[in-house]
Amino acid sequence: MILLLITIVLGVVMLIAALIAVYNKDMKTAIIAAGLTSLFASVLYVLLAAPDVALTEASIGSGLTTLIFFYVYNKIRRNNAQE
Amino acid sequence: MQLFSIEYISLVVGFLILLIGIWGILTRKNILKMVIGFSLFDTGTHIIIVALGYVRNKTAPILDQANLQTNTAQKIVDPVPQALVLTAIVIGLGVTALMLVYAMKLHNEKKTLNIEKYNDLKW
Amino acid sequence: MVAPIYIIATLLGVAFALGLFGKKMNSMAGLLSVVALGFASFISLEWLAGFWLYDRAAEYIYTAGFKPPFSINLLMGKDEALFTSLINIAGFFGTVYLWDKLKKIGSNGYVTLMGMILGLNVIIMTRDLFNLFVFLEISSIATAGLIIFSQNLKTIAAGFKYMLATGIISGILLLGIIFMYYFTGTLNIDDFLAVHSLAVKGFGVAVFFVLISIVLELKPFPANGWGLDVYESADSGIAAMISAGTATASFFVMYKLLPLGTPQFHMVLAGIGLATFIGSNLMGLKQTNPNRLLGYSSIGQVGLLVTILGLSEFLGERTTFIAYSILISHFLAKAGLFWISGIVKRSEIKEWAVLRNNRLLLILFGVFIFTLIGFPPFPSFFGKWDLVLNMASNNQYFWIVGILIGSLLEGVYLFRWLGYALKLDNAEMPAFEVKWNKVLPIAVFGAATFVVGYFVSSIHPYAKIINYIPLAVALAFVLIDFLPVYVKNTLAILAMAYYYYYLYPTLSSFGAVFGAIFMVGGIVTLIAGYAFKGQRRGFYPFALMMFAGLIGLIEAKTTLGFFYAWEVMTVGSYFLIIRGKKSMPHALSYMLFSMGGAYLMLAGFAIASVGQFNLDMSTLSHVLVHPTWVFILLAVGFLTKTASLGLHIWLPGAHAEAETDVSPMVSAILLKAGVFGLVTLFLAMGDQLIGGDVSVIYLLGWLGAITAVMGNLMAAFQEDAKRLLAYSSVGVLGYILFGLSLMSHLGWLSAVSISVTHFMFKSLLFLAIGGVVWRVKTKEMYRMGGLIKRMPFSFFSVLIGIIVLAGLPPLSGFSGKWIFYNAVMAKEWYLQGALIFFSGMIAFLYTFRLIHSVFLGQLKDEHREVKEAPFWILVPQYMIIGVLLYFSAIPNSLLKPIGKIISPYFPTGGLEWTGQHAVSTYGYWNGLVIFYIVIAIFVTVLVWLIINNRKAQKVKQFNIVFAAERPFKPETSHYAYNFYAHYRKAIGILVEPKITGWWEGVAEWAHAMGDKFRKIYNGNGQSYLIHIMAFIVIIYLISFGGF
Amino acid sequence: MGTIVTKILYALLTLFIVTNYGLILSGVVRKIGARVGRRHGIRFYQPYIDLIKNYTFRTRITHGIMYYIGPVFRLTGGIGLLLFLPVIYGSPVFDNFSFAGDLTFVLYFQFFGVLGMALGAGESGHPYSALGVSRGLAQTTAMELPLTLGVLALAVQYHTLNIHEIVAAQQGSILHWTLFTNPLAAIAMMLSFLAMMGRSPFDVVLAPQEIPIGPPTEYHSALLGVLQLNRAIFPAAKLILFMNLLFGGATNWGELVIKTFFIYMWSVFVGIAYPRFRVDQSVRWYFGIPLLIGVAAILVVKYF
Amino acid sequence: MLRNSLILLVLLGFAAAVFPLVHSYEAKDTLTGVAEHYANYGKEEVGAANLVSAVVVTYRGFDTLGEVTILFLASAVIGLFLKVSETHTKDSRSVFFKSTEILVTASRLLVPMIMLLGAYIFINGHLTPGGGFQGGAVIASAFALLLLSRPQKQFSHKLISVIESISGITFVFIGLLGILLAGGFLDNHIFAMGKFGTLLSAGAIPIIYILIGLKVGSELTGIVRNLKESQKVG
Repeated sequence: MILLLITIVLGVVMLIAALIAVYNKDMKTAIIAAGLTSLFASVLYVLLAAPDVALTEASIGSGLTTLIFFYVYNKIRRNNAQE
Repeated sequence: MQLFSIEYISLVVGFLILLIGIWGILTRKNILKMVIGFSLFDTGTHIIIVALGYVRNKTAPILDQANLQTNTAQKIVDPVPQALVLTAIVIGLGVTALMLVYAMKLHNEKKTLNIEKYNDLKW
Repeated sequence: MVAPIYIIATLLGVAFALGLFGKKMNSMAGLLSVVALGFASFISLEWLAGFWLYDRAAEYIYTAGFKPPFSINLLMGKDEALFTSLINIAGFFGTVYLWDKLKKIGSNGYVTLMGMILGLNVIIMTRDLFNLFVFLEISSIATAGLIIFSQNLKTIAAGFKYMLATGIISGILLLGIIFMYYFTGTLNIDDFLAVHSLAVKGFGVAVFFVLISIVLELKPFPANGWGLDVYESADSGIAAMISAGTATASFFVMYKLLPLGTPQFHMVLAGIGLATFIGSNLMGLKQTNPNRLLGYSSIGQVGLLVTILGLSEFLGERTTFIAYSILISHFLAKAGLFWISGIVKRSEIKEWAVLRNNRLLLILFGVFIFTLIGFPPFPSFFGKWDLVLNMASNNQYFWIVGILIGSLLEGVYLFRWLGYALKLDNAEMPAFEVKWNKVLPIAVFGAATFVVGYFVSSIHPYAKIINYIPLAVALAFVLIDFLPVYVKNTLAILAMAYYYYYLYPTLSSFGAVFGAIFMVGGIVTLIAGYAFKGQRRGFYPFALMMFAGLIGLIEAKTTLGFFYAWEVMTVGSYFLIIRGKKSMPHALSYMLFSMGGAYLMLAGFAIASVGQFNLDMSTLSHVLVHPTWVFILLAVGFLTKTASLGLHIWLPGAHAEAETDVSPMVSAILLKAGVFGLVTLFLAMGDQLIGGDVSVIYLLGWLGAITAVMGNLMAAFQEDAKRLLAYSSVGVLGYILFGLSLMSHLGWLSAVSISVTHFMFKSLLFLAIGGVVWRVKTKEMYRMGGLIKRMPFSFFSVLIGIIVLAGLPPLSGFSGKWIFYNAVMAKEWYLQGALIFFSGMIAFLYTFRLIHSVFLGQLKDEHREVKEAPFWILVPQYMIIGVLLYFSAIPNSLLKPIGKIISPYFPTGGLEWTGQHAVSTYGYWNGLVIFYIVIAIFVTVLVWLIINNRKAQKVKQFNIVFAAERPFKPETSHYAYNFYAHYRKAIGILVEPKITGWWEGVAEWAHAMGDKFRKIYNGNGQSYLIHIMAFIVIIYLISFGGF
Repeated sequence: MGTIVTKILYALLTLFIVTNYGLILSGVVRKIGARVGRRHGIRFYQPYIDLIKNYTFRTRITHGIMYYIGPVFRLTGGIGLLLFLPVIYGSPVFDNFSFAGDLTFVLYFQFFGVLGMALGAGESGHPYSALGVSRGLAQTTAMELPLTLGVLALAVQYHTLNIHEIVAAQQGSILHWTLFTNPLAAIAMMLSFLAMMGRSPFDVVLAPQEIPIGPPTEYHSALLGVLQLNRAIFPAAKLILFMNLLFGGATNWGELVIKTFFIYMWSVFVGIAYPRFRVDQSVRWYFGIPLLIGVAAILVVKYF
Repeated sequence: MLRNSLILLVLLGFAAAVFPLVHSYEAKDTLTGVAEHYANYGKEEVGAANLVSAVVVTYRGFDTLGEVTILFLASAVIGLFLKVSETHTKDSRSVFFKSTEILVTASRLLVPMIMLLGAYIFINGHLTPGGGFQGGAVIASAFALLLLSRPQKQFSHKLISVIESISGITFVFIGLLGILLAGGFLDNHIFAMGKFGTLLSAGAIPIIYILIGLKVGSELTGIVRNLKESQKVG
């Protein structure tokens, strides 16, 4: 029963994070929100008895993707600043 | 068909995230926002895949304990979708990385991230 | 046989190994990848040979040592072998083509290229759905990489749009796959095919998602903006790879997964395909950028292939033959065209005239255009033939109309492009530099079109019995094109003479008459070719091709043979006409009308073949379904060639602008092909009734009469001599059509005898006027005048020509008129008869205008020293005059044999001949006596005049009673410009170019439609994605919404 | 062989009679025209004098071969037309060479002369002659349509194109003439007869005031003489043709003279009454009433 | 605004299209079809404790091969895209901010730990959850941390691509060995199956996973490095 509760909470939080990622004006918070959604997703995978997928999602989905996002975002900001 | 079971909720949540992702792609003018939409779209799909593979109150497909090794079909969750989703996540990463690099190069060209500005190829 | 898995292993191994190559060893890396691709092509070709020649069994390849569905398996069957070899060949030659560009980019470039080819190979071979998804993803990332080989704003924007679109498509594909797995528990395609109709609605939707994403991969009409941008911006070599490689592979995936879809989805698929085919060809009309135009055409062709897949249950087992012949033609032609575009590097199709600097590329460009549109001897000709035939046998006329309209639209912009390349001036354009590694692939693909064309025709059941010798001889002349003119001319004449000698015994009835016109006529007009100097490259192959087509018409035993010869003739004549200096627009309208006519004929033959056991010409006489429609379609098809009113606008320009000896060929001989077609049609099908009582032939009779009058009327008001003769041909052809539609012995006797005489006097007139124009360098009649003093021989031949044309008694022209009078009386079509007589009268107008303005009146100053027409142009003229005089003196030498040919078909109402005295039911006529009496009177009067007028003193030009003044300039006193001004005032309104205006209106409308449609692609990547999503939703609603 | 020689002699005899008749006819008609205008008019034998005058000219010029041969064509056309017509019905003597060509042949042979004249005039280089030819040809095409319809109706009515049979069918009383059995065809043909004769409403071709004498402007001396000879024979031949077709032919020369004289007077009367048409006016006129009459004639014959 | 409502309409249509899929879904209570076979016979056929790794590496080994090619292609295309300069230019300031003292010392401690964890993950891929991809990603994150802490430190592009290529070639070679020695391409019976559950069991799976780990790690590091040092290409 407790698992059910946790899934519901996770689901709601993920949806909110996704909406923030799409609607927020500031890019930084949007990227972080996207990273958060995939982080919560990896937690959800653990609940769904899929440890491999959780590990992958955590490391690649939230970790590296967010990292690359920030790299590119900063390069664009720096590029913008130079003009 | 129990409405309130883990896998059904996660399936629905997966679809909702997928739709939010598509909404992000189709409406946001900023290229980076579109790529974010894309990664959401991918995450949503991955959630759905894993949710489809879930078998109620079964354990993970790792046969570390002895008792799991006999007639395991009744004891573990479906490993195939998990294998597929593994590949899908890495593909998602590859595609997203490529799109971001494209976005960067586009920005180099016209110093703007608005997709509507890049309409030289038309008609 | 090397196991197919080694294709993948080598490509992948080399791809990974390329990482080791540093910056300096690029050429080494290049060599390695070319070798790898060559090895891969070798394997797939070896399998292909194995299947098609020794027909081995298909072979499954298991990975991971387990049987499917537990592990991924690959299949190397007959189709897979063909498609993998196509992909590998495209890869191999693509790399050779991009050699220097890849060397600049370095190892990453080779890796991407190898990745793409690997992806496409596995897509074709794999039998596992998720594996298909993974390798589809590989090929899309590789394509994204290939696009940015040349990094500029356009390629990056196009690449980004491509990434977005393929991202969404593969996302939906993944969704579909995973749900299919959830419902069936397996991922193997063969298992899906076995189980595909599961009760659960969800499974249907999952299958729909998979199929729709594959369709989207094929860039269907509304949702293919992203595809077009890729074709336009990418480097041409890459665009060739994408168009040839990816399109082929994704088509094969569609073909593989087709059985999964419900029959209703197949119809939707066919609908999407047809919309894409017609839509993109319509939009192609407005394109000016060559690569974007090729993009539209490529998407259109893929649309056609999708339609064929959609209609597969109608086409049955012929689907593969049709689809593959069209696919291979598309593959070869599109890759070739993109490669040529890569060499020419012009962003404007009008600037392609620069192609003329390299003769080989120009020829190959022409070959690819004709391959694409589906002309013989190329493969897609047979594909389109079978497609229309099979659709007709399932009476699916809607699809036939759609497909034919689409191909006609495609013909419009491709031929316009070819016309630009052949004719626009390329004076100030710098030539492009050509490297061997770019030309080699194009040449190989060009040769391949012929080889595949021959191979396809050898496996087609009815194509085997077509006689290819004349066409082969014509193509052989390409090889000896470097020889001087007189050698080639003699060879051509000998070839024609020998073939006529060889064919003569076999020719029966009308074949003999028209055979004589075509071949003997051909020989006579070819003699005029001796007047030309130098090599005259490109003339003889196409002249002989036209004659090969004409001979083929006579020899055709099957409708396919007839249609094949018809198209060969059109190709040959197109290239002859376009040789003229200002002939580009006219050659284009000629080709479009011919294509329109040919497609009508194709539809007619298709409907005629329904329910028949074979395709023999005799089947036309017992058409089982819609005989009236068959009759009308074929008749209109032939009428486009005989330029009857309404379909005549191409003729004046085409004949007037053609070269001196091409005009007689085209005008006197080619038009008879249409007449021969009508003859066979009328004999085979006889009269047809529309709605029970209106006879089609009666209507054709009226059409013929009106064409005769209007043709001659328009001729009377022309300023250009050759255009005048061209319009007169329209008139005489209308007269012949009327004669044929009388369907009586005398009617046909007059029509066929007039066709023979028309050949003679029209080639006589065209050669004579051609000789004059050759010397005087202008075609405007009012600029000439008084040439009788300088060119007496030409004058005499024109004099004889116009007497025969006008039908004045002593000469043979009158025989046609007299027989005709009796035929009209017998048939009681008096009003049309009167119209034809009125047209005969108008013939006097323009014949006199021609001879007066050119030869009589005042000689212009600049023509005082002009020499007589070249000797070799006069020789055929005087040969014809000799024959004409012979026929005038002894008319029954011409009329009796024709009468004998006609009598089996129209026994009653013939002429009784006693010596040269012909008696018909109404009147009598003795050609010989009249000839002698007239000559006798003429001589006596001449002698009497000479006696009275022997000391006549020759006066100079300006010694005329001109109100006691002496005109100084010949221009003021040569009355020739607007010769029949008063006549034009009276009935000029009849002659306004209303029909030309109407046709231009149609063209304008089509272009406007094209323009409206293409505004969908507004360049915004996001709206393209919206198009894709909307496309999915709409097709879903159509498929499942129960519309 | 004998018959051929006799046939030629008879033909020459017909030719002699008709030439003189033509010359006298044109002289007499001009005299009548003058007398109507209350002038004394020329001597009726004036055409003979003009003919002789032209033949005795000392200065003779030629503009080239075609100019020289043009009148020969013209006269051959005139004589030929005459010789291929059965002049006197029933008499073997005077049906000349009509065994060789029927009505269609005769209709078409008219143009032989016209073309010859046109070519000769063209060679002369004089713009007015070319202008005259273009007017003449334009007008003849317009005139030809009602004529053809009339002839067709006539041929259908008698089921033959053989002039002998047509004339034979009209023997007996006046009521058997085509004029009465097929009035519409007769009217159409008579209207087009006006333009054939080139009298006043349709004489813009020769238009004395505007261009000296139309096509033959440049001709004089012997060449003009040949043309004048033809101008005598050719109209006479046409008169005979119309007489045969519409007015029951002639069994003897007296009947022929009277009938042809009155047919000719028809064009004279109309000529005097109406002013000259421009070419486009005449073309438009011929496409009006005469054409309708011709079509009506055809329909009448076809359906009744 | 009209455009957004149109898009909304399209999305609702898409949702309606997807609804039957969601609607006809209910969780299974036992495994069926292919999964059932993997579950029951996975242990004997492949001998890997972690069934997901068994599926990923052996049963659907071809997919993984494809997967690795994708990453390889992605890094190749990115390399193609960003004209990476070999020589180390002076002014390549850190993309983020001057690395602080804390980051440098923490990274000096953490980086080896993370690398050790990554290595553990892909070495025990067939026993515990995780595998080549996850291990590679963890190692890549270790290097990323290294890049963050010492911006001026320079990685030799050469080394990364060499590792990448060698591991790729060996992977293909092992696949080919599968044909020669065992049942088919990528069959894992070419090496000793070993005792179930121990480190050296399940034939070629651990070796393949190590190779994948190295390859994925180097590729991702390559991508990150390319991003960091890519010149501003005009």
